[in-house]
Amino acid sequence: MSLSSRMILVLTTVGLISGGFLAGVAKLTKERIALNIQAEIEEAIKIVVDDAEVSTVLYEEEDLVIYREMEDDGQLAGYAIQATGVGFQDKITLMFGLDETLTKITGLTIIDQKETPGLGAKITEWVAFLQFWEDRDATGLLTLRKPPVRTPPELLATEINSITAATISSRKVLKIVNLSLEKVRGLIAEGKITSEEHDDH
Amino acid sequence: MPDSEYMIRSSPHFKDKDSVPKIMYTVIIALLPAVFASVYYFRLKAVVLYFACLVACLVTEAIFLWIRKKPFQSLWDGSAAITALLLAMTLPPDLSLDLAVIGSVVAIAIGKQVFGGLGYNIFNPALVGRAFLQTAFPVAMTTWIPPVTLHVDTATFATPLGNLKFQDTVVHGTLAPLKDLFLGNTGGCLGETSAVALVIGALILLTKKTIDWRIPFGIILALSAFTGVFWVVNPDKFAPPSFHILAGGLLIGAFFMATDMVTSPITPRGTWIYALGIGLMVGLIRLFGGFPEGVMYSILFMNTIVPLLNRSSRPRILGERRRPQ
Amino acid sequence: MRRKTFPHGIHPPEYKSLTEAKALEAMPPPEKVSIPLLQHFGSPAKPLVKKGEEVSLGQKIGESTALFSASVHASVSGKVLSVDGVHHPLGKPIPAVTIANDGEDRPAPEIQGSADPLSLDPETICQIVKEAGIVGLGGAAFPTAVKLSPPKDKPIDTVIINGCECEPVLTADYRVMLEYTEDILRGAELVRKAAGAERTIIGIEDNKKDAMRAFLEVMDNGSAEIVLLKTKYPQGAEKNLINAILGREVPRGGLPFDVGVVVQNVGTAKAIWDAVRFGKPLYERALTAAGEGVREPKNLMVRIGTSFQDVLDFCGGIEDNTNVLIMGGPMMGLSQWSPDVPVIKGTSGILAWTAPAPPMELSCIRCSRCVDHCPMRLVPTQLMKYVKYEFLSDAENWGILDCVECGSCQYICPAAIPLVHWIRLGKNQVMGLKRKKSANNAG
Amino acid sequence: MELVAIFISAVLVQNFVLYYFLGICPFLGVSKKIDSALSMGLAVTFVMSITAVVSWLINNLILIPYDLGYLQIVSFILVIASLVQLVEMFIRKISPPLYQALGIYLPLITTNCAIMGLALIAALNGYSFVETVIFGFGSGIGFTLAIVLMAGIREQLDLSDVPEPLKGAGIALIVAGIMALAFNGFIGMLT
Amino acid sequence: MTTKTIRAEYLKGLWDENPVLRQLLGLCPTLAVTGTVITGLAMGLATTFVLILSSLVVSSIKKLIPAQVRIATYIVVIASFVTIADQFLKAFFYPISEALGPYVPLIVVNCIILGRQEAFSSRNSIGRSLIDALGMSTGFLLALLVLSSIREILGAGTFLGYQVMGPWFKPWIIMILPAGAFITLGILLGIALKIESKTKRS
Amino acid sequence: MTELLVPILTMTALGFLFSTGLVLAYNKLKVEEDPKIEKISEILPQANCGACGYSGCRAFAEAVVKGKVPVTGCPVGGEETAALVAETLGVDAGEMIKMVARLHCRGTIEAAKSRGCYSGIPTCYASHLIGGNKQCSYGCLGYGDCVKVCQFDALYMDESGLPVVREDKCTACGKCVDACPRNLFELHPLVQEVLVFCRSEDRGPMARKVCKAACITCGICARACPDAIVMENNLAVIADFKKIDPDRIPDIEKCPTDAIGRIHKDEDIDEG
Ligand SMILES: Cc1cc2nc3c(=O)[nH]c(=O)nc-3n(C[C@H](O)[C@H](O)[C@H](O)COP(=O)(O)O)c2cc1C
Ligand SMILES: Cc1cc2nc3c(=O)[nH]c(=O)nc-3n(C[C@H](O)[C@H](O)[C@H](O)COP(=O)(O)O)c2cc1C
Ligand SMILES: Cc1cc2nc3c(=O)[nH]c(=O)nc-3n(C[C@H](O)[C@H](O)[C@H](O)COP(=O)(O)O)c2cc1C
Ligand SMILES: Cc1cc2nc3c(=O)[nH]c(=O)nc-3n(C[C@H](O)[C@H](O)[C@H](O)CO)c2cc1C
Ligand code: SF4
Ligand code: SF4
Ligand code: SF4
Ligand code: SF4
Ligand code: FES
Repeated sequence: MSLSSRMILVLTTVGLISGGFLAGVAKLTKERIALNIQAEIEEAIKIVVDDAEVSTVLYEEEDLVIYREMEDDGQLAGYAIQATGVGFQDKITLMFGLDETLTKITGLTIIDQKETPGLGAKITEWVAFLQFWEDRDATGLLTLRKPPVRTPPELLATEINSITAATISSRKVLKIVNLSLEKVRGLIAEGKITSEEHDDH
Repeated sequence: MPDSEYMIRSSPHFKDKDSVPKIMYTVIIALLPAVFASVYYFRLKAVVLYFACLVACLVTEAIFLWIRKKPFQSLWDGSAAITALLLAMTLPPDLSLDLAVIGSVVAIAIGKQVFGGLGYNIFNPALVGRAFLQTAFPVAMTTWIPPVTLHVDTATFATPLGNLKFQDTVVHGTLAPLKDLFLGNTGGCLGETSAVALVIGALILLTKKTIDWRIPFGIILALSAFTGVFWVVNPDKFAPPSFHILAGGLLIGAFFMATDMVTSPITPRGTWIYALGIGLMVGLIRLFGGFPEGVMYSILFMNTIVPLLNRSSRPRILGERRRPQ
Repeated sequence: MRRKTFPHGIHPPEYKSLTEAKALEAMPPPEKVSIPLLQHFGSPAKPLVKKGEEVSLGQKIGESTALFSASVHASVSGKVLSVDGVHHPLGKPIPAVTIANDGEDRPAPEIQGSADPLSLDPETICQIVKEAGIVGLGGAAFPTAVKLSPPKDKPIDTVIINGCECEPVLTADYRVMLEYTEDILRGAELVRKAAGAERTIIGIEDNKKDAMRAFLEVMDNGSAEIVLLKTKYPQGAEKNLINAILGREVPRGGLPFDVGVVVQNVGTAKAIWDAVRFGKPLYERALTAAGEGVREPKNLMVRIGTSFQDVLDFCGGIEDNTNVLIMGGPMMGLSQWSPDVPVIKGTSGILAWTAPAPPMELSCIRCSRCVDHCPMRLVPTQLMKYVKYEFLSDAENWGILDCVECGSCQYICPAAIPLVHWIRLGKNQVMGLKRKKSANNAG
Repeated sequence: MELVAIFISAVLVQNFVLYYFLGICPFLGVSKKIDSALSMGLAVTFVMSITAVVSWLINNLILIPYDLGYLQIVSFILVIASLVQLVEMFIRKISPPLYQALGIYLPLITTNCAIMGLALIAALNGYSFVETVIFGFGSGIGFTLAIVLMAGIREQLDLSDVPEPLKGAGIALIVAGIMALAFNGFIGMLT
Repeated sequence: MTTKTIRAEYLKGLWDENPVLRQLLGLCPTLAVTGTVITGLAMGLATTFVLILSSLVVSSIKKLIPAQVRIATYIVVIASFVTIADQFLKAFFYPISEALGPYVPLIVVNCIILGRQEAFSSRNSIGRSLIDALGMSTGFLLALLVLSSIREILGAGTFLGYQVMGPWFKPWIIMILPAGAFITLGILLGIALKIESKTKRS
Repeated sequence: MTELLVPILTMTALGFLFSTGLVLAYNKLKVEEDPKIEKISEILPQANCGACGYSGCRAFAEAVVKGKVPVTGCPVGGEETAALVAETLGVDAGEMIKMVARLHCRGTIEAAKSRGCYSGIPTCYASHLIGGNKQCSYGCLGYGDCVKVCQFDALYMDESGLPVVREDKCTACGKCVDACPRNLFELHPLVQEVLVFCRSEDRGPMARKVCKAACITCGICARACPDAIVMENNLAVIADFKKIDPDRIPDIEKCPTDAIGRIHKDEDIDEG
């Protein structure tokens, strides 16, 4: 056999074997991986919308997904909004909840970010940042409180807390939320989503 | 024929009296007005910081000299003392001493000695120390206190540049007054606040020709031009060049840090590019970057380019054709 | 008059006041002279005399064999003691003719002047200059005849007479200008004729205004122009001088004739006049003996071959603690380990003083002072490092061969780095590599 | 504007070497001389640009439509390996001096994580075709910038008195660290 | 070629031919994933897995492969194992896999793995290749452990997530950033060389 | 089933495509190189010292294969390497004479007077440039430029101020020969016992004045062995060492300054 055909043969065979092999492995792990990803989103939703059990995608576009959340008894629990935007370094993906009337923010959590560890990355864990997102007014523009305060009552309803040394990241999160809220309001105005209960199917 | 005692050496047999320690001590003297100014504005805190940095730098330097078996006299050549002073002058007045010490050790060890000591370092040692601290302890490094002369009673306080960036002071018309910037009656790093004291020192260096005038001139020129364009187009949004020159670390950087001979180019053409580059980058960072102040990053960044500048900007030798080939 | 100058350079203390008022004194010929057959560089002349032979003053005792060497002449009359190696100011022993002076200064019969030198044609002038063994007295001792007959495709339009004497301490050229003003002018005229140039310019530093006045006094109209130059070192280096006076730049690796110029030292001009008018070969020259180690500093007319020791003795001897002995000026002079070396044609001064311990050498702080002062616009610190860390091709690319070893960089260096020594080392190594390469290519 | 931002970010902010730690081997290995660093940088830029194109095609035309995400690694690396070998043979043919200069580092590009990282990160970020190309090219330029600056510094360090144990990779890494600090100045400039 | 004892074959990877500290291989993952000990460990183990299995495969099929497609073949083999490791992590250790980001797939281009195939497995028996792979991966793991410990302790004051420094300690955030990684590794390399030259001399 | 088939097909197709591409390119772009070059390169000591006159071992390998240099061209590898190279090329190695570097100066600190106090760059070359630090203008300057260039640790500086060759380590690479600004090293066959240890061309009296160990041109050695030793430029020169009559060596060693003689006197055979 000539060298050339041997080269082709070997590589093709190796490709074949590895393709088959990998397909097998993928088959075994695929489901779990999908579950993992699913679980991550579900967990995020649970954090931002109390009592959410069943979610349906209401609206989807690049960088913005709106879920409607039901309690297990079928009552509307609220809405969860997954949004992506630029942060200090790179993209931030976050999830925040809206109450049934789409007028109040019920909570916020960060799904994915690449901010500076130790600095901007505090947006994922800083209690005085995350927990102070509850009960924010979602009808207008939110603003950042700087320097940060210690307890939620110190904030106005239209204010969110900042993080020392991560002011910029806090501001970016705020910006993402503000932008998505605007879009949501636009969608409501267009009638694409409504705050009242819908009878799907 | 007896062994002779005459000295055998290469010409020249005359030597100018200036020496490295003399240059270094001139710089230290030129720094003193700013040191005194900072002691006036920040009192004991300033004294303690200077002292901590000086001791830490000298001890680190001594340890390295000892390890590397180099002559101990060079401890007193003044370069480590300058590094200590300049590092201290670029620290927030309220910084705790352990951080100042860490910064000093890094400045001398990582900034200078790993490259072989005086004369060989690529980056400005004091700024390496500061950049390290800035990145390692960002909160402490951006916590400011007001000078005692301001008689304000706030726990936190912001620098004029910080306010410019985060509080939109131009829009609100609350930009710090130039007079305060000039005298140093504002928040900021120890040594950067008082423009007048720095200018006095700068004049000493310029008249003694210790520093290359092109560097401060080029930096200020580029920064003024850059910020000036934006200011002229939209004075309601952008601060005037005079503010940018007097605020923050620009003056200390332009006169005392960018001019560090070891880390600046050796050729005139390279020096111009270096200086203009620093000025431009300071403008970029202040106007569009993530940080309120960019002098440190600009100088460090241009430091990395210096070797290339040196290589590519060899002066035209007398008699060399103007355009090769 | 506006003072002209060149960019860069330094201004070291001049120390000229000690001797500038002292007229040139003819030093009595010593008992014994040793005249090296090689005066500066090139290959040694072929000896024409043997041990025991009688020679007369000005008699040719060594014949130049190669283009870049010059004949040598007896500087006293008397008997040849030996033709043998003697220590030489350049360091290596070199064959020399040692003559015992009979004190008679019997001139050689062949010495004959020309009554009307200015009517001679260029070739004859060149021939006489060559016969007289004249080399440049400005320091480099380049054979003058070679300079006066440049290649045909390089027409000369200007002769510059170099009266700068930019080296500190030395004042011999200054005295020559004051005392032999007319001879210099006439010699310059001969140079101009020989080189076929149109004009003659005399360049003088502004610390020697007396010399300028002297020239102006004796000058017949328009035979030469005088240019006053800023007192600055190395104003007298020919490439910088040409640049200062004419604004021309001698190309890299080139010579003044590439830009149509011939530069001659004032002493050389005088020697040319003496040779052509009186037939006097170059067997004596003016020099300054000074420095604080010399008890009675003087300007002297000294016979070639006189030992430094004799010169210094004539100047009252040297102080006991003298530890530096220099041939030439303090900036470019060569240090001597022994006063037992003869005065050669390139000896413009003999300096002795006590030097303090050299300052501790520190590492270069890249202050770029050397760059700012190098008259050749080189980057000495980079050259030094390239040599030190053995990047010779880089050193060559950065122009190490263009260095004229003026010493400005080392003078100004605050770190006291022996820059010139490094550069000389590098030049030698680069040249060595080049020679090897061309030898390889040839072979 | 978006494209310019991607480009500048790839060059200065999310620099492959100084931010992602990719391509460190050639970054240390071929940064001793400016000339060869430049050639290496350009070679990497070239390969990166092509890789960006090809990997995008594979990812978006084959892997995603057929839900074969798990074949990303194998298929990308195959593409890259073959490409680099082609480039290598090509350079060897047309410019032996260049080949000599890059020496053993050309094959190293194959196993250079910068190239593979480029394909993966571009896929991860879900860039469009044009964005991917700009990202690939910008990252290459960023790599070139870093390696050339490093080479300049190392040429200067050749003329220095660096302590013996730190000579070579040690000091180069420390310099890279300080360079990373200096490049920090650019962050936030685009967002 | 002198044949080493099995013990020596294993031990050489720990110091004499330590892939990171001595051979300067695989520096990219070394720098990228050592911000915390746990990611460093995970990376080390994943690499070990890939290295051992691909060494086995390569040394057993070495005779079949023509030289010209050697590298390509190795790469496919390695890539397959990397994919498996990646899928496994994604499926069972999702958070760690997220933290490691693209660096798990990048094991495929880790110079250590390909380097060992080229330099060792393609020329040696299966058993020997296995020992070599084990030694190398232990060496890699060790280097990662040292670097990540320094970085996590100084950078966060923790080790494997547990607080080890007192409350007085202010974490040096720079240590978990690129700059700290480079500088720490630079200094480690210097120390390694110094130790080496000391032991060589004595 | 498609779940398995698609990936398998994809991978197979990819493998096929790229291997074909590679094969095509390989055949088109292949650069011919003599495989012997690689082989010889591997045999060579990889010192890359340049002693062979080429820029490195690989360059030498190329030259050998092209027949530009004899197989014995690598002085470092010595006979062993030459034999291996010859075997690879299928030629005859021929005989190799073991050469070694020898110093032609005995001007120790004690014997040769110093010249002033040298203050400058402490290397021989730098010192030599400005006349040197010894009164003798030919002798060893003692700063060890030769020691610094020897890659094989075959030279060290003696307390007496002269470099000493370790015969067993010297590979005759010739680096020291090139490095010495005064040309004091020369390669000689190891077996050559008698050497001239002076390079001074000064005449007797001058030479004697500056160094106790200088050749003073007395001619005793030349008279002892006129066939082998001649006087040239005031210096004894061994024109052909093979002609030295072993019996006359004691006569040669009557040299009043020890400037000629055996390298190893019977008493001092300590080395390394
Ligand atoms: C290397 C480095 C990375 C940083 N990363 C972030 C970041 O990711 N997010 C952030 O908000 N601030 C970051 N900062 C700090 C900001 O630049 C800025 O100093 C800070 O946000 C100002 O906040 P403060 O006013 O609360 O001090 C970083 C600083 C440095 C030196
Ligand atoms: C640095 C330097 C300084 C010099 N200074 C003088 C000087 O002051 N006077 C002088 O006549 N020649 C000086 N020369 C020599 C001149 O360059 C030139 O060779 C000389 O004037 C030619 O004249 P000559 O051949 O008659 O000596 C100097 C050369 C150099 C390199
Ligand atoms: C190398 C050298 C050469 C000197 N030559 C002379 C000289 O020729 N004539 C003179 O008057 N002073 C000369 N001096 C100046 C004095 O030696 C010395 O500078 C003087 O004693 C004053 O000391 P200072 O160096 O502290 O100014 C020379 C100095 C140096 C360093
Ligand atoms: C004009 C001048 C400016 C200097 N600036 C600095 C500086 O900004 N930072 C520093 O660490 N050292 C500075 N030095 C001191 C010295 O050059 C520095 O320690 C060297 O970089 C160490 O090799 C300066 C020295 C001079 C003469
Ligand atoms: S480099 Fe040469 S020409 Fe320039 S100043 Fe130094 S000695 Fe003079
Ligand atoms: S003058 Fe001296 S210290 Fe300054 S750059 Fe030149 S060599 Fe360096
Ligand atoms: S032999 Fe030559 S190189 Fe060696 S020490 Fe003596 S003079 Fe220097
Ligand atoms: S440098 Fe000289 S002593 Fe050393 S191995 Fe080469 S020839 Fe022998
Ligand atoms: S591990 Fe990244 S290039 Fe080698």
